[in-house]
Amino acid sequence: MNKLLDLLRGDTEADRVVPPTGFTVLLTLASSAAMAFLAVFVLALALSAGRQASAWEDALSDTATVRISAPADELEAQANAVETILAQTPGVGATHRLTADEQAQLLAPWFGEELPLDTLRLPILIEVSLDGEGPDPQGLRQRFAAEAPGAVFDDHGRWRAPMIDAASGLKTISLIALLLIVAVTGVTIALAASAALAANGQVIDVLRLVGAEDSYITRAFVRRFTLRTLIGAIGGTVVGLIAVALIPNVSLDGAVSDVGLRGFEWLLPFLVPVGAAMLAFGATRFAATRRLAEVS
Amino acid sequence: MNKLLDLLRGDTEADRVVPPTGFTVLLTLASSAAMAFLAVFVLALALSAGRQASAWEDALSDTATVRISAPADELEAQANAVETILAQTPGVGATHRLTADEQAQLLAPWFGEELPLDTLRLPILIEVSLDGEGPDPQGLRQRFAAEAPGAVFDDHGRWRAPMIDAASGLKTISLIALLLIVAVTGVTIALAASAALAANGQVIDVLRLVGAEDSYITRAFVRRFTLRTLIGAIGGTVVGLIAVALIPNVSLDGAVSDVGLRGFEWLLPFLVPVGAAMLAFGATRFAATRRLAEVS
Amino acid sequence: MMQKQCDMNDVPAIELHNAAMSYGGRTLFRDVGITLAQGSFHFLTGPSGAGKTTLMKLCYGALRPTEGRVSVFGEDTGHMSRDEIARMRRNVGVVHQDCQFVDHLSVSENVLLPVKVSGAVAEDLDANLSELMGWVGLTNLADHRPAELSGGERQRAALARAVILSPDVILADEPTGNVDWEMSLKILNLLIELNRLGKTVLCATHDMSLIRQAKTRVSARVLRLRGTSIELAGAEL
Amino acid sequence: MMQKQCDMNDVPAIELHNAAMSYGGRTLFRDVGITLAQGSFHFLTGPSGAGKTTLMKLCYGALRPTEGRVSVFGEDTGHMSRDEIARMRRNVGVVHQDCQFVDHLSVSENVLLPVKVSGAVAEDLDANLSELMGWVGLTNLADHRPAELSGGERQRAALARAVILSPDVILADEPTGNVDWEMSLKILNLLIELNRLGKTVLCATHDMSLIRQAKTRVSARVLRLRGTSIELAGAEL
Ligand SMILES: Nc1ncnc2c1ncn2[C@@H]1O[C@H](COP(=O)(O)OP(=O)(O)OP(=O)(O)O)[C@@H](O)[C@H]1O
Ligand SMILES: Nc1ncnc2c1ncn2[C@@H]1O[C@H](COP(=O)(O)OP(=O)(O)OP(=O)(O)O)[C@@H](O)[C@H]1O
Ligand SMILES: [Mg+2]
Ligand SMILES: [Mg+2]
Repeated sequence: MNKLLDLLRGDTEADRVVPPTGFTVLLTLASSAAMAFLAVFVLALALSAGRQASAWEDALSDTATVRISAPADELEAQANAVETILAQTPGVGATHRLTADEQAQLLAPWFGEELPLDTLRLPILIEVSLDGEGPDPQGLRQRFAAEAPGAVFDDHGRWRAPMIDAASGLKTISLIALLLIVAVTGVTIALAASAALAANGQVIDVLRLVGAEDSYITRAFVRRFTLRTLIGAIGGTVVGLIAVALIPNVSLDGAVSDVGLRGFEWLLPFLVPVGAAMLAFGATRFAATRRLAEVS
Repeated sequence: MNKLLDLLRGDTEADRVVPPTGFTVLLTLASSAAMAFLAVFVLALALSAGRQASAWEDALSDTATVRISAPADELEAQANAVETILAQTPGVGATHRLTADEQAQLLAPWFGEELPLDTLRLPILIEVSLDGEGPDPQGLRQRFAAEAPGAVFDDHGRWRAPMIDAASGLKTISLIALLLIVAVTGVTIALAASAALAANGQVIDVLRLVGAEDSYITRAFVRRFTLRTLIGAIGGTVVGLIAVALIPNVSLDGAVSDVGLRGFEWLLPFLVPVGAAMLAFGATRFAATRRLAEVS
Repeated sequence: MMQKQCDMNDVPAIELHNAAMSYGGRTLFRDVGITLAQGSFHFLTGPSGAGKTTLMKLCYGALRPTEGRVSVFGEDTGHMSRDEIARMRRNVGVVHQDCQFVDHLSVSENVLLPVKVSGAVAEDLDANLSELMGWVGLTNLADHRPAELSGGERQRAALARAVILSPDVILADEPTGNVDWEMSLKILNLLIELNRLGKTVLCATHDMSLIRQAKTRVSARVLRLRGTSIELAGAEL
Repeated sequence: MMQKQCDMNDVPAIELHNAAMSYGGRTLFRDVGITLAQGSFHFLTGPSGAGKTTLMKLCYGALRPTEGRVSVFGEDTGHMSRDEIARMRRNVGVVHQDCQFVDHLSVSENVLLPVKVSGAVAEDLDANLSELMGWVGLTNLADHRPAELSGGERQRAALARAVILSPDVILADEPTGNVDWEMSLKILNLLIELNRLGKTVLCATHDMSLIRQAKTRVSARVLRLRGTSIELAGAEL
């Protein structure tokens, strides 16, 4: 890291000996820019997917319902038993017995507002908010069977599973893509540096001939390539950030329109150029050292 | 295209004059392989997202419900009116009046199976399957208001919108990523070819010096680079396909575990190496022509 | 082996008409008019930096004169297309002063390059090649890389490459710059031999002894670049 | 300007002990023992491909002998680290036969390269440089690219670069290979002048007239590579 900073201060004299223009320069700049762009883009996707997954998970998994249907005389007793059991069960947060009005509202979509609830012998519904993973449904059902046989625990599981899977699948895939992009960036930058060094073999030969120490030569090349990669990656990151900022307005609305970065997440992409520069530093050092081994 | 095929047949004599090894070769191979890999991966993602989107859309959007709550004497008449209206409305498929049993089933999650339906004055529910985009809900509601004031059209819209948006958002993002990867591939391959050509400037000078026509030189380079890119891209595509085939077993199950390719979709990724080769063909031709303009 | 672009014997192999050449603002020479008749032997001399290499480049179309014109077998290089220049070069063998080679090819592959790029199908190519390699003393080094050759060996390889297609014109830029006197004489002998076969030879050199030696064996004329003009050097040699 | 690695005057500048050199299976020379005393002037001659360039490369540590050893100011090059070799080269100016330059730097930047890489801070560097460029006749071309130089100009630029750090030893590989007689004499004069300042000079050349010319002015010895051994050429020159 110190060496990296040293580099940025640099030695403009040594700098001049590495060709400042040409395709290898363009290649380094463009490939690091392109990769940074993709990385920022996919990073935003991964972060959004993660956010989405937990949002869906939250929205879908933090409540469950216990329904108690029993003969009128047992109903209240069983409901009380259920509330007691729930209070003792880990993973269960607050419980709330639905009022008649609330039940009516729940049924409204199906039967309209005018359902004559008072004439109906309706079951008691208890809404349960869950903590974390929620209670173990199996265990809960067994206790209900024993103490409140009319109670049925419904953790919305059958609706929840595919949604959660969808969101976390998206997150997983984004992370895989991010890893791939990092790997591809690494390979591309390393190869671009090697190719550029190979193209500048003559410079290295001449420098050794006139008495340059290896460290001088390595430094000159490493500095140039690290800076180029840094500049390219910063450019790519900025364009990527602009692209990410523009997404919601462009094409999406609704749930996944939430693609983008929120709050401190805007800082994460700035790790991309830093990472790219470190990668270029290592790759160029390696390539330069290897090329130097060919010259006496 | 013909020229491309010509190339594959090739002229091994001319081939020899382009260096067969070195970093520029590795760079071309590796970058085309990496890009092909990413492209296949994201292509699979885009296809899966598209599939998912239509699956969700199908599952969620092809039904709606009309609920008719009215005094007992008007109920049947209004229901008939509604069925008449629905039959005349474009975008409406089959209609089905729910039986008492079906209504009981619908309510079971909330109230258990033993709901005394016969003692209840329940609304009539008509399940409607929708064609395509479905009917215009606004227009439908206006006609209901006039002819069956007790009917309420519920197109499940409030549940449907976010799900559909989620799926189509995923598809859009995948397609954007695919476009980006194609663009990045193009830039990388073009630059790799240019850098390799620049590194081989001496070869071009010598060939012109001994009387080689431009077409001979261009052909030699274009052939080499197109083949290298093709080989790299085929390798990347194959590895990408293997990776895609492995995904479901590795990390995901449930809804998005459906990431992968189905049926004829397995053929699409083979367009990736073809595209990469065509890109390399164009890029190398361009680079060679430009380099040749510097030599007399 | 090669098709002549023009077989009329009265057309000069190479002709410069009022040719002037300058790089940027600096004029190397102007109003130069020289005629190399077919089958003639010329030396080109003059101080370092006078423009000998430049003049040779004009002759094989690597440069165009800033004024005037240069014709090869009667054809103005300024009016030739790139492909015509390429084909013309197969009939004009050049020993480049920097001896450029394709580094990853062997010496013999480099010598054979003109054959490859011309697409010529010569029957006794292998025999020709080994005779030629023997002649320039590189038989043992045929499979080496150019980078493994000594300075003089590179020069001889360049000479072999220049004559492999048996061109009608041979432009040799300091072909003896890096070789000892014996080898110089051998190279001179090759050039004289080629000249006797009817080839037109233009040889740039600094070596006055070589010119003197040649004059005893062939009717060579000596062109000397001096100032911005070219003159025929005479008896003082 | 430069720190001497050893100031004792009795240590030879360069010494070969039973040195042998072969590429692959081919032996260029063996059992070569030569001593270049400090301040001496030697010519190195021999046919093309005899190994002159190779012997020079041994002297500046670009190659190691396959047998025996080579010392520079008493230090065995075989025991030097890469950085020691680099520093040694700042005290051994080399005129490479191929005149390698950094293409994208100007001629004067190329000439200044040894100063740059050594990190030496010379006071009157600019005066030195322009004097030197004037001396080799490249003042007008200082801002050109090496590719724009003629063969002889490149050689003179290489010479300027070899002496810019005022090294104690000068190894010149065919410094007059591409220049006319007048320029050859000028270059020889520079070498003689440097030798009179106490520098050790080893100059490979094919040009016997140059050696003869030199012998009238300086007590130069002539080493000749012949077969696989080296001999001191005597009166026959
Ligand atoms: N591309 C170029 N741009 C600018 N100047 C050039 C270029 N090529 C050559 N020159 C200059 O033109 C002059 C003549 O160069 P040329 O190579 O023709 O000389 P020459 O007679 O062959 O010399 P030598 O005997 O040293 O090879 C030189 O001074 C050189 O610096
Ligand atoms: N790297 C190498 N690998 C194999 N053979 C080599 C290598 N370098 C040089 N040689 C061979 O060693 C011999 C001596 O080469 P060297 O360059 O030392 O000759 P030289 O005396 O300088 O000749 P010249 O006068 O032509 O420059 C040559 O025959 C050359 O082919
Ligand atoms: Mg010249
Ligand atoms: Mg040599």
